Amino acid sequence: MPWDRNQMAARAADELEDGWYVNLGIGIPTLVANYVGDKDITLQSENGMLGMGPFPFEGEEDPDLINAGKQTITELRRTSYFDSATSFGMIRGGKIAAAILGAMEVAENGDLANWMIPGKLVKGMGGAMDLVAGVGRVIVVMDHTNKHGDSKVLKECTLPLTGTGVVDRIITNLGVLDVVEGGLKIVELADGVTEEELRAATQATIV
Amino acid sequence: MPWDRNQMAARAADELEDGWYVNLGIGIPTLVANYVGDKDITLQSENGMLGMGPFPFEGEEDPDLINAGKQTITELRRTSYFDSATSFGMIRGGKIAAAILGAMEVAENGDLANWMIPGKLVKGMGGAMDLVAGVGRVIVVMDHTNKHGDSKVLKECTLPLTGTGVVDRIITNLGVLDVVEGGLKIVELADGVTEEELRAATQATIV
Amino acid sequence: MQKVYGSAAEALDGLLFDGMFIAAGGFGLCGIPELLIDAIVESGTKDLTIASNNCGVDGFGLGKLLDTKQIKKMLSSYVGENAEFMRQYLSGELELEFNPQGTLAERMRAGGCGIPGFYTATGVGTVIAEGKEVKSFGGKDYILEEGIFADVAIVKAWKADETGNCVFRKTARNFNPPAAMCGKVCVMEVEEIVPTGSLDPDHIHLPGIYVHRIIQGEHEKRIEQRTTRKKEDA
Amino acid sequence: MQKVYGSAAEALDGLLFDGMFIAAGGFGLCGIPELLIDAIVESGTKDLTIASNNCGVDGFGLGKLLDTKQIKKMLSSYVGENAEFMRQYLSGELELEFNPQGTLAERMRAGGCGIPGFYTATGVGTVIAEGKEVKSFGGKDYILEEGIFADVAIVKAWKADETGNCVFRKTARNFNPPAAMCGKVCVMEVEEIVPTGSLDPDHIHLPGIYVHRIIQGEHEKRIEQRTTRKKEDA
Repeated sequence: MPWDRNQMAARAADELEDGWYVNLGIGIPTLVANYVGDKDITLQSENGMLGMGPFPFEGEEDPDLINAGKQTITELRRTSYFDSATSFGMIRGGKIAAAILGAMEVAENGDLANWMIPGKLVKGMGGAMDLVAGVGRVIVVMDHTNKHGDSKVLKECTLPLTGTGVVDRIITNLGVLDVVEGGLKIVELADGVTEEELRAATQATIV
Repeated sequence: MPWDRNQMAARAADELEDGWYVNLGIGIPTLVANYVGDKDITLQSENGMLGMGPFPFEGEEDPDLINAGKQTITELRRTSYFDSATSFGMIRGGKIAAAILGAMEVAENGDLANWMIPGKLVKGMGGAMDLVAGVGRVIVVMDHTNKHGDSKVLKECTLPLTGTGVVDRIITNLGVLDVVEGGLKIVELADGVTEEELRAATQATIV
Repeated sequence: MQKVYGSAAEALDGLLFDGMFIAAGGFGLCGIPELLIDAIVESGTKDLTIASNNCGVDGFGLGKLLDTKQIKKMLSSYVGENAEFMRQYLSGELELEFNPQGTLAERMRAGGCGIPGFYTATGVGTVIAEGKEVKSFGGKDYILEEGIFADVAIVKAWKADETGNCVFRKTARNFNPPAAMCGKVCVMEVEEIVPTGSLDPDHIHLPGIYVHRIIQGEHEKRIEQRTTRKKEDA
Repeated sequence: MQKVYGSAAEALDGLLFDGMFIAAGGFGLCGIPELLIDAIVESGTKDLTIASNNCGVDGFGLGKLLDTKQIKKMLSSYVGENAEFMRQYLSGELELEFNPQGTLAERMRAGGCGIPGFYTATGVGTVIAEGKEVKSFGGKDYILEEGIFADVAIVKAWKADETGNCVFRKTARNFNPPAAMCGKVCVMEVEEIVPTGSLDPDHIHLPGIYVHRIIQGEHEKRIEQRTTRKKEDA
């Protein structure tokens, strides 16, 4: 049985190492925070905060304290605040060890598309282009196929790119793949998913 | 009688307007602070401070509080501290209304040399190149001639430049000159100095 | 040096003109210059180009200037919260220059710091790189992005003293300092003006040199996504 | 994430190698990493290239590394306080790359912010521009300066918490934040390590993400120019 959203998030949390500063994207990546366990992980919110805490208790929301998804959050003992130029300075400068992001499409060369569907969805890239260009390791977490059953793991992206050759690892409901020389390499299969199933759902070259 | 150091500093202080943020160089420019009177002038020290106060009382020196000349100073009620990148950001970004600087040579096109005598004095430019390139108005205060009696107000600088075409006004012991199209224009003569005396001491073209 | 003004309209007096370029602080609805936006709506100044990470929401923040069609062009990284934006953009009434969020912040800081251009890896190989100079450093490609120089910056801080030294609160800092830096004139609204000398000089986030006019006022501080947890979850 | 080390030597363990590039904080003798400099003297690591605004004075600060001839090259804006520096430089033993002070600070920040190059008007038409690319923006010439990427940054703050969040005091901040940013590894010495949570998150000057190793120790904090006024002058 393929992984559900929480299992994917838990699997992504395994990628994180003690002491890392990490940026989590919107959607499934946000759930990763629930699975870091005892590891000493500091979450960055790119609107200007390191040490992002959980949602506030009801009635304790602070309009001056939000995350990059504009949700009310809380601070921790280790928290620091800074402006947007400084925040993206640390992203661009490689100080963030990893970003875990959602995606619309990933290609076998590590290209990522996750910000635009021409003529349909024109919201903007936010900080995604800066993140994929700057952080140490880019991990994508997404469903392996779209709602029509088409593979999102492609030979080439068809949508406008967020970055070229930026993805290191892909975690989907079917398993874990690494971007390597010549294509993707299967690192792990989700519980009960066969290699054949994963290959059948993958348009990209698997090496 | 030509102006002395304090008269030059007082004349330079007349250049400053209420509300200005100003950077004063080492030497005679430092004395300008004594003559700003009631004007609301905020002094920048480019090592990371706005609102530079006077020297501390004896016994109250703080090693963490120095000016760009490495002298112990004090803070004021309006003082703010910041890092060197921010400090020169405001200099380069034109936020400092004026810098009053000493000079070895000034040329009629506004070129300034005040940091190096090849083979002899190799201390470095410090922040001088950033200041002349960035601030709103560059005012030079210096003796009109060197100790050998040679003019320091030249057709062309002979020493390595600090900046090209950067000087707006020159205040010397003999008077005040502006850099204008085609050369220098006499704005004012020091008390008792004749135009002939000033012209005789000036190698640059006076228009 | 009198920087304190009585109202947003007074603080903007003489600064506004049709076709001008404004840099605005704020992220989403957090730390936005609510009062100055209202005054610009009131002024009727039009054909504005605005650099701001977002464009408010329908009917609040910069969204108000969309409703009145005072905006000609936005430089933003994300405009997904705003149906009216989409409508005007898709109908060709509104121009949009997408800037990656970090590029936008750095372009503002660069403008304020007298840096006309800088190289970044952000956007290389994407639509963002189109028409931009590419240069290789250490075998890797970077694109040239230009500093932003705005006619006026409108920003919001928590507290300022009478000389304009100011402090921000939590994530409401965001784009406010870089936006403030890149304005030829910076107008700031705060929740409280405090006497000069009451802010610790080591705690000032934006020195007064960047701030030309200040007003104090009440802020709605609307929350965009109210997310909470229950006490028993803790 | 254990960042606190017992001594400067322990904090530098495994980081030093001959020919390495170090970025150092401080301005004059103010805010310099005294303890880490001493430990580098002790280590004997040689052929160092050091980016630092100054090079200490004879026998103190980075001047100690001149006395032991461990420095191969300096990137500085001002080295006028140091007779041994002049001697080694004029005799050809020491290389010197003059950087205008603001260019040096911005090059460090740029390196730390992943910006490999930026344009500045500083130095245009001077010896500093020699060999550098010139580009025109808005009809004015600017030169390309490159980001600094150091192997190790050695910096000094006033207080840090155990996660490396730190605060500086008065003008001792100076080059320390940009130097810290541009190091692949940043080692920081402080006067006091405080428990995490005791620094206000809004007052932190340099977030812990930039700081990898921390030591606490006693600082001499020598004053270079002791200038005072008499009480009766006031």
